[in-house]
Amino acid sequence: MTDADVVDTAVLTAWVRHFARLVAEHAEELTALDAAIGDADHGTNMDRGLTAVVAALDGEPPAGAAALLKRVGMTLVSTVGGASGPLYGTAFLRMATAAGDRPALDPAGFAAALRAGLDGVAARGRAEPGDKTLCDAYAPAVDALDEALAAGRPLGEALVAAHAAAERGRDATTPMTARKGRASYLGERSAGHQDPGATSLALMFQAAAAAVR
Amino acid sequence: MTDADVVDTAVLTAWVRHFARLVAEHAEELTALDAAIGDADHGTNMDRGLTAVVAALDGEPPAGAAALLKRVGMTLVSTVGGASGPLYGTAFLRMATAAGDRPALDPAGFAAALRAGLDGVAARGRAEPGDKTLCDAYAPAVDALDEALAAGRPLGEALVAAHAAAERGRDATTPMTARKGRASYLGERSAGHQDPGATSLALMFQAAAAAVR
Amino acid sequence: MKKLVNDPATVVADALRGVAAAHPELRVDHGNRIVYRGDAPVAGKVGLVSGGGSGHEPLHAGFVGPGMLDAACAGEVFTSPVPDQIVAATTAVDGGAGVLHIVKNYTGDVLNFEMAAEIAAAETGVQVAAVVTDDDVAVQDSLYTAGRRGVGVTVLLEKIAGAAAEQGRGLDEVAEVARRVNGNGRSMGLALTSCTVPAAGRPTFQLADDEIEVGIGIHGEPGRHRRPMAPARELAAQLVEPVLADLDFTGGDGVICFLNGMGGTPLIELYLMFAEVRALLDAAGVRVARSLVGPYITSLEMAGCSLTLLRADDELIRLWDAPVRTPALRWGV
Amino acid sequence: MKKLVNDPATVVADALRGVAAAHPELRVDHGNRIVYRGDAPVAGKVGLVSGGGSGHEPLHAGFVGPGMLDAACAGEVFTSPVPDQIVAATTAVDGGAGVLHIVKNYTGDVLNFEMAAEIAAAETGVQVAAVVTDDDVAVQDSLYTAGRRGVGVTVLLEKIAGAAAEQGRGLDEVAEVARRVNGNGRSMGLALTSCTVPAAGRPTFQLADDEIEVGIGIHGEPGRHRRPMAPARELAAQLVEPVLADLDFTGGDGVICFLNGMGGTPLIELYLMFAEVRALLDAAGVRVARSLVGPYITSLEMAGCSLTLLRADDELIRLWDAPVRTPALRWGV
Ligand SMILES: Nc1ncnc2c1ncn2[C@@H]1O[C@H](COP(=O)(O)OP(=O)(O)O)[C@@H](O)[C@H]1O
Ligand SMILES: Nc1ncnc2c1ncn2[C@@H]1O[C@H](COP(=O)(O)OP(=O)(O)O)[C@@H](O)[C@H]1O
Ligand SMILES: [Mg+2]
Ligand SMILES: [Mg+2]
Ligand SMILES: [Mg+2]
Ligand SMILES: [Mg+2]
Repeated sequence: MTDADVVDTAVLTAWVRHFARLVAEHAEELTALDAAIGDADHGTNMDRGLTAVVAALDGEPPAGAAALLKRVGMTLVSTVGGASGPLYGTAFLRMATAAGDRPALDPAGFAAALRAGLDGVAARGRAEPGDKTLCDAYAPAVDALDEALAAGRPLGEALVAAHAAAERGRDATTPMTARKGRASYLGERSAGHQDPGATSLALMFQAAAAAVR
Repeated sequence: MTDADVVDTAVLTAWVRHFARLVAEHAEELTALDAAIGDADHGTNMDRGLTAVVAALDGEPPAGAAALLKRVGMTLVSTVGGASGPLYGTAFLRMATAAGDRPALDPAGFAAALRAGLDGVAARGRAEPGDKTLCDAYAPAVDALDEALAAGRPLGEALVAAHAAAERGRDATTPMTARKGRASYLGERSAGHQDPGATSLALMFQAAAAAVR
Repeated sequence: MKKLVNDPATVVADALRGVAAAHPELRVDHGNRIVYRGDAPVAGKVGLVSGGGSGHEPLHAGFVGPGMLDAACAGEVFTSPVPDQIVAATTAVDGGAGVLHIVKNYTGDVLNFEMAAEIAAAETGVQVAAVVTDDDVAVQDSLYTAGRRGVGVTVLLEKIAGAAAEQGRGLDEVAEVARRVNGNGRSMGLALTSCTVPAAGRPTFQLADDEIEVGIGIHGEPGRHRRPMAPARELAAQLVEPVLADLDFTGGDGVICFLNGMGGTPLIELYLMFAEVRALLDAAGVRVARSLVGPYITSLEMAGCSLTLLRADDELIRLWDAPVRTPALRWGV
Repeated sequence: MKKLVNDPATVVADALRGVAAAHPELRVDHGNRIVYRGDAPVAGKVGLVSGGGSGHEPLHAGFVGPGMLDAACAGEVFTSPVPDQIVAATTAVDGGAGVLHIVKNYTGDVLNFEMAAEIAAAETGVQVAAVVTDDDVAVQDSLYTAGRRGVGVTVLLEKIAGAAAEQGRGLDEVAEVARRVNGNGRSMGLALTSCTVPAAGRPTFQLADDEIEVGIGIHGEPGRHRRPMAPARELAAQLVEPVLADLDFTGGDGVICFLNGMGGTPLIELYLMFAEVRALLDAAGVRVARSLVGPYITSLEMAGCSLTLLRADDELIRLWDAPVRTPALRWGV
């Protein structure tokens, strides 16, 4: 939407709104993935939460990046439930903390915030790479983002690379045997199915790339 | 099986055993008819009862016609349950009473016993012709039996006529709206279905015709 | 047909072993398939005997105990018990004050209990009275037919008559209270799915994915009509309206409102339906004095529910509130 | 999908209206979706808060009342409640003696209760302890995974910890009793059919007409393996054997044996299965001290059952027998 190298509340809003749209479009697919190795609600959960987030963003505009990210995180925590509520909620709350009192973020600041989000998720979920969770899409995405920015590429391009990495990470969850979350109860029967949380996480990066393009 | 004009315990035994065989063969059909306008158990009920009757007849041979018919009636009452247990049971108990202390029955005596059975069923079930019950097969059968005997035909032939009348009576239940039994709860939706009890009743006369032929 | 059974022919006997194992406070006569209250006969108390086809659990065995039934006779699935069982139960629970038979109005039940009463009169000295429940408004009442079916009110009647007997009232009085319950109770049910009788092996009727059966009984028998599936709010009206049309439930001391699950409907849906039923009753000016929500008179694994309203006076409510201690209903003790 | 609902999005809110209407002795906070015991907070008593996804009724709202829970937080169907709800419930039931959170071991439940506890610690003065149930032997336990699921033992724990709290024991003691229950309880379940999450609109998994799923949880999640349908006797062994293999249940004061229906299984089948389970336990030398048979922790309309055994000592049995007055469990009062 914007070519900005400045991630301000407008860009963040566009990002989150687009994420909400993508999740709404893919809600059935996310729920179907969750039916195979979980309890058939990931699409419904994320859609409910992001619908509430969009409504919250329609209210009084937040004062800065941190305020916006915090509002998103709190709303997710309060409306999603399940595993994804605290996890996505924590991600945005940690991004808010990382944003500090800056009204807007530069590319490195945005990348740092996203990584803080990942660290928050990993800490909250006690998940490691290879556990077949949304971390398996999130981690390669922020790695790719850092790498592209270090190589001097503009944020828009870097986020496209991050999105591609997220999708590769998402796809890589298919053969994995889950060790965390509900899918872990299936043991080896969880292998052969794509992780629903990794799938929604890739949509989050798709939305970011679209919002900053 | 026998050409006798004497209905003794051997003939009665053959009759009841053959009835049991026919019901076993038609049990699924009887239950399916009952599923349409009842509770899907008429075949199971009659089969359970007549299996018990056959077992009872395998024991100590009864002293005479009345003793045999009573044993059949008591066994049906004690093992069938549902509507058909008391009704078929009463029929045989009344036949026993009608048989009195004669060791065997002549054709008129057998016909009178069968009619006493019908009267017992009608009294116990408070059913009238046209109510869509087993009486609608039973009544024309004993009428045809009396008529054939009055016309001087031998018992075997007369029972064949009675069986044919029972089947016509059974078929005539199809268009009827039930006024008695479980099918009556369906009101007009009961029309268009053959009555299960009338169907098993026709088998009773089929067995009689076969036993006396 | 997938069912947790060993053999369709032994379902009732096998289940009664489970009842005996789970409820040491009851006594089970496996030969006669009778479940007794552990301390039966209770001297000087009117004995309450009920029974019917199996497949309606917890009815009736789940209602045996202090404050409710003294004995329940289990028939085959959906087939009334036989006179021998009923006579045995009647004799065993007589504490000298006579025995009340509680019979649902189905030809089979009526005839078998009738024969049992005749035998009891001829062969034992036990005084027997009978009350027949016929509360199902789905069935048109008429002198020339078998009349209405006995359904949900049977549960309320067994509780209330049980309390009256426990208070030491005489046979006539207990029977009178029981008849009052039946006379003031009305029910209506609907099904989302059929059930499968184990011995039959296939569903008794077939419903499309967008169809329901309205006016069903408790034996998987088809109902009065089919109609398209609809939101709970509309379905609640399908139950409430015919019940209210049949008897005036406004005024007085309010009603006992019983929303029953048919066996395969989860509690969350029952509570949801109950909210809709209550809203309609409120709108119609019917005051709910007491509520009961749950699967108490079922039809195997049928999905669906039935509504029973009982126009209650002060006395019936006191008897309803009186202590009861059975596997399925328990309070005040 | 045929369900007695108005709209998949409002199932939980609509059902809670029914709970409120049916149980005037409870208090329902519809905004926060919390069901409270009517007299909460009880001064000086440790408060018990549980909760989880909806669709498991009567768990948890049906276990709110004297002798059991003080509050139950209802999440969306199969989705844990959110921290806001849990914090609100925690604050509301604190009678000054602290609050115990009873949490089933699912990532969602654990994380939401964890965040709630953090918020409660930061923003309120309420002392909070938590106990996590993880009794499902279908899941291999490991330090490197999410561990075992919490299933049937949760019901027994809520009852027993509730009794301990009612006796006036302190938070640490109640938590210790609760952990003892969980440590001595093991469960195993099987399904004949899947369930359908209302918002998903189609069955979570598909089973052929001669197939069952063994080692299921309570969210319609697939189990550990599929196998051909078999007689109840063999299926009972599928439940009993892995439970007995995981913990020694012989000796001591016997076990509390809980056979749970998954929601769509009729009581007659549950009793039949219970008879088979009891026979196997007898053969294995396991003494059953107390029994519970019925649908208490369900998975919507799923057909199937689960077995929970709790190795009980004298004290746990006394706490089990202590009075309880909730919609779904009631005795001794
Ligand atoms: N411990 C964990 N750490 C990180 N992510 C997790 C963890 N547990 C589950 N997840 C993610 O959450 C997703 C499931 O979310 P959702 O279906 O909304 O919650 P629930 O499992 O409670 O129903 C999984 O696909 C997985 O990616
Ligand atoms: N009042 C009655 N009088 C005569 N026959 C009756 C009466 N009620 C029912 N029947 C017969 O009984 C048959 C049903 O028997 P069955 O299915 O074994 O018993 P139930 O209806 O108790 O399940 C009906 O088809 C009908 O012929
Ligand atoms: Mg899920
Ligand atoms: Mg029948
Ligand atoms: Mg029947
Ligand atoms: Mg979930």
